[in-house]
Amino acid sequence: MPYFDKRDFPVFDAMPELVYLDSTATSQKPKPVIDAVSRYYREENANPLRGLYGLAVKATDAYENARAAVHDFIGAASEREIVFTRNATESLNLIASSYGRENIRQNDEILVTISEHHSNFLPWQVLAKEKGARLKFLKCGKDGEYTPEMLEKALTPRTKIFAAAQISNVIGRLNPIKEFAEICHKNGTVIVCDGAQSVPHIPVNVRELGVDFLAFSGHKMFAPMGIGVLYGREELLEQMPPFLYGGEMIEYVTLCGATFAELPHKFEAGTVNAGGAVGLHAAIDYIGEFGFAKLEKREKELTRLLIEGMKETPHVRIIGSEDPADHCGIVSFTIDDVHPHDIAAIFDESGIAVRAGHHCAQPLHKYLGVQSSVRASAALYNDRRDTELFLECLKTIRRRMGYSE
Amino acid sequence: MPYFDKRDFPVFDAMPELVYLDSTATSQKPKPVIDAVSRYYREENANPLRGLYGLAVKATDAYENARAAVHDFIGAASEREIVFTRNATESLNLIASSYGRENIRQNDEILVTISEHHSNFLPWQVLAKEKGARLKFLKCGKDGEYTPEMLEKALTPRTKIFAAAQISNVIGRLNPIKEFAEICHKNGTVIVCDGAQSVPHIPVNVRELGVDFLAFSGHKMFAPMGIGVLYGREELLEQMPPFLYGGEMIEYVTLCGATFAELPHKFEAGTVNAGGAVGLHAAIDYIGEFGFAKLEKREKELTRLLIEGMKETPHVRIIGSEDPADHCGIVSFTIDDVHPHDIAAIFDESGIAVRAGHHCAQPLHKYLGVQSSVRASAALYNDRRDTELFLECLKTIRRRMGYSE
Amino acid sequence: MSNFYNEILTDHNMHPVHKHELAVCTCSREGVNPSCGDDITLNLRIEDGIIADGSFTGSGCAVSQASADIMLDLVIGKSIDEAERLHALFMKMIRGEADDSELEELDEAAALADISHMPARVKCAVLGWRTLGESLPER
Amino acid sequence: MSNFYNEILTDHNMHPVHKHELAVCTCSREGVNPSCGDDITLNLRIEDGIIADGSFTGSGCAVSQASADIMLDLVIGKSIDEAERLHALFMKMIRGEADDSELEELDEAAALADISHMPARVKCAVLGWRTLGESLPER
Ligand SMILES: Cc1ncc(COP(=O)(O)O)c(C=O)c1O
Ligand SMILES: Cc1ncc(COP(=O)(O)O)c(C=O)c1O
Repeated sequence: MPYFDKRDFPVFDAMPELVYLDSTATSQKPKPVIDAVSRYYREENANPLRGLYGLAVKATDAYENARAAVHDFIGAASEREIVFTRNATESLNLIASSYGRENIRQNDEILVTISEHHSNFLPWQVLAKEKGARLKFLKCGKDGEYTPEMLEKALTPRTKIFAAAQISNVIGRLNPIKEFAEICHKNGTVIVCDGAQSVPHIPVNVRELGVDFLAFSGHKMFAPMGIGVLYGREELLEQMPPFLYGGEMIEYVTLCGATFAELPHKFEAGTVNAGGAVGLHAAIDYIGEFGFAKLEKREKELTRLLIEGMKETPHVRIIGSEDPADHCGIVSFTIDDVHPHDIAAIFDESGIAVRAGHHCAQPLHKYLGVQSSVRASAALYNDRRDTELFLECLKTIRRRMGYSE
Repeated sequence: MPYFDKRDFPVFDAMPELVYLDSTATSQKPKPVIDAVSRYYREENANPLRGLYGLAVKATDAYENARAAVHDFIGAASEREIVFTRNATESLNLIASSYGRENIRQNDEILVTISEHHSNFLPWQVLAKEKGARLKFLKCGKDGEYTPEMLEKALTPRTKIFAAAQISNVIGRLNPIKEFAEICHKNGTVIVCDGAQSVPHIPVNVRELGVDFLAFSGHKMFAPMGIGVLYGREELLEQMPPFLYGGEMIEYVTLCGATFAELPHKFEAGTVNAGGAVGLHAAIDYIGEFGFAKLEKREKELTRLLIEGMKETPHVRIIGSEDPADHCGIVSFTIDDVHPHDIAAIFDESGIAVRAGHHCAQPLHKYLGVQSSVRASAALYNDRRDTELFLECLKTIRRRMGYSE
Repeated sequence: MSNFYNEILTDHNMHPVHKHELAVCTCSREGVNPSCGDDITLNLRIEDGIIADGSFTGSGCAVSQASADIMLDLVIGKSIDEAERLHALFMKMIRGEADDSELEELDEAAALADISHMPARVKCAVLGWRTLGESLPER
Repeated sequence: MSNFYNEILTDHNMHPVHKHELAVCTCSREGVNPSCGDDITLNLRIEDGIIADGSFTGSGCAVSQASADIMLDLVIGKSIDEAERLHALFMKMIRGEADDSELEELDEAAALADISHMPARVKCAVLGWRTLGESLPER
């Protein structure tokens, strides 16, 4: 039976003193996930999908059962809507490259929020350039918020795509994606939701949200690296051309042309990552057993502790809202006069892992007028002691850099 | 200490009776590889490349050490020439998409062999269509051979790219890539080598071969799924635009443009698969300890046993050469009057895993005038008993299908 | 699974009764499995709501060929409704959900029951039946 | 590693001696670390093969700023050859290859020796030196 805390995560056996507050970059992996992947390779490994022998049937089942689990997890209408990719970045590139190239014309508009991760920003920038379309930006309010009204104002009849994270990896605030989707659809705009930071933290149901596409990464939700998901509405995926070519994504190939396999295989070129999918399946089961209710409660509590402590620390400035309720486990901040890289290095000297830099969101940092920031993020394996050690260290930083207070 | 045979591969503990002759599709994984990946997640996992804390430094080292190992393994000039991808298919798509789109013009010619795997065929077909270029085919001789003379005849001043597998996954014969590279370069043609089947079986040195690009997959060489390699000459990679966008592949991002990171990171979008890279590193070490001399000897011996037994079995027709020396562990065949899928199913009833179908090489099968074929392939974990059981079963197949002999 | 290629199957494969052209037919339809290369053309002569005659041509694995032949054995002379019902029953068996009495109704087609353990071959077993389903007039 | 931010480093960061414009300079060069956002401009006045004066401006982390200031302490008044030699020595230290007597020569710059354990920060420590290397006349 899992414990649903640090004890499930072998990295904390290897480094008992580690205070890991960088789960937004990547999560640690619980034993059930590590073991599921090993077991797959020890007992079920073969090249899935076309095998005509028992072991290949097992491998295919393992892979397709993982797809079914993802489908349940995000409430998709059909397993045909679940495409396995390498990570959220690939999922987003796939949408821009396949759906985008096919549907964006000159003078169309693509709207993205100013706080998007580069992975949900650059593919649109490149697409817009290629097509002579216009890339427009939705800017957040001073608490990092985006409202339905803001979106309504920014949409025009030419807006073909709106791309937004459900939770920004810097601001950490939950955006009203359901309302956004309604507004977009009234406007004939397709909505691409980056779920890289939401799917690991809150229950996400694509049909309730009404999004057209959702992208996320396994490695941020306790699964191994190298496996990600693209959800797309069947109707849209159906009309899209393939993304990469080769392997089981074909139907017939001749010297002068080819027809392609059915969904979702059309988008899965080359040998699939069954081991990664099995790991993702185990991660979904792990989250499922824990339950989002408890998970959210724990993360909210940790966030509250972090933010309250930060607010008591002079010279610390939180990015976005100062209300803990507006953060889903993610808090980015700066300290007056101290460079974020130095801050992270000092935390590291105390065994505390936090991230510093632009967090792949340079446009947001520019918009906020800061070069870079530090980010602390919590997951279910963090505890009160982690927040205490973090805050203790936080208070010493300016002093350790030579400032009197 | 590893044994360098079945005992190292836990799948044969789980299924002691399994006769696995489908390594060309995917290899089984030795314990050192499975353990290395687990260890990475238990002790070193973090998001590599930008981390400012100890654990992220470990993860970065694990990832970059894997790159260094690949670089040594294939004799690249610099680690900047080693790009991690998901699999050979993605590597080949990357070349076609990035190098191809940038360099192929209308009326240019792209030459591929008729036996290419769809992964080294469809990307070129798509590119040729997009650019109005011509896709031409190099046809093999009756023993599945390609000679320098054939290539010389097929090249024209317009041939910009020649794409060829070093070993076809159906024919199993070693192609004279070094000679091909020389001929191509005299002609100003870039040579793309698909090493998916050669890198696991023979020592491959990109500088000795003189190829411009080499693609291969980890999962076919004892590594986990989800990790592959693209080698490209630095000079070519340097001039190529990125493939996918987002994550650590940038330098600066602004609202209206971006500049990109140095090689090889420019081509590695999104969170990298460090766990997969660690697995590939362990696989390379495993092969290295075994040594290619012994590995080739063993595979040659198994191939000889297979082919000699096949030749003694009436109604069995080998694809390509009947000389065992012309096969690198891969033998495809048909049996008169019995459909390959039925053959594979009967083998499966005897616990023998072989592949049947078009092996992602429909153009080759069409050219050979067969719908599909059966393929048996050997790896270092196979032994004489495997070949005996295979041949025993082979002899019964026509009878079991109701034929008198 | 250890003796899937039983006599019923190999017999129908080697000596199909219904594998030939059909001089007079009211409907002819092709069915293919791209991934296997199985390809059959199913010919039916339907008169007054009855499958008066049927045949198939084409090529493919023993499973696809034998299954089509066995199917024609079963449905020739039956009403469209009855053929629909057998079609549904066969699909149920393939999903591993048919009970013994249902298997009995399927007669020789029940020889293919074990295919449910070989997902990659299900398409072959089903090809003839799927094509039949597509051939029968809508109601 | 547990006290990398020692007094030498924090002092040079908070109270840099050489962080200002340079009225008369023979060469001025920008150096950046895209991934960190560190950005310095190094100004030198070179006369008769001697670095007669130098300064820097810009912004960045404490490591990059302090390292640039310490570097200028070391090289101002030295010949170009000597500056080149110190540059090479510093790089050697960063790779973790300098011996004790070499560390001594680097004086306060040796406070940065431990950076070799923090690969992501090496660029910061090296920024000033790299820019110096690019500023010195080729020979
Ligand atoms: C010759 C050859 N090229 C390319 C591939 C594609 O490899 P992957 O499916 O790992 O991308 C294969 C494997 O199926 C192959 O045998
Ligand atoms: C909001 C957001 N989108 C996209 C990504 C990209 O995820 P990955 O690097 O796994 O592709 C990240 C993670 O860094 C993220 O936080």
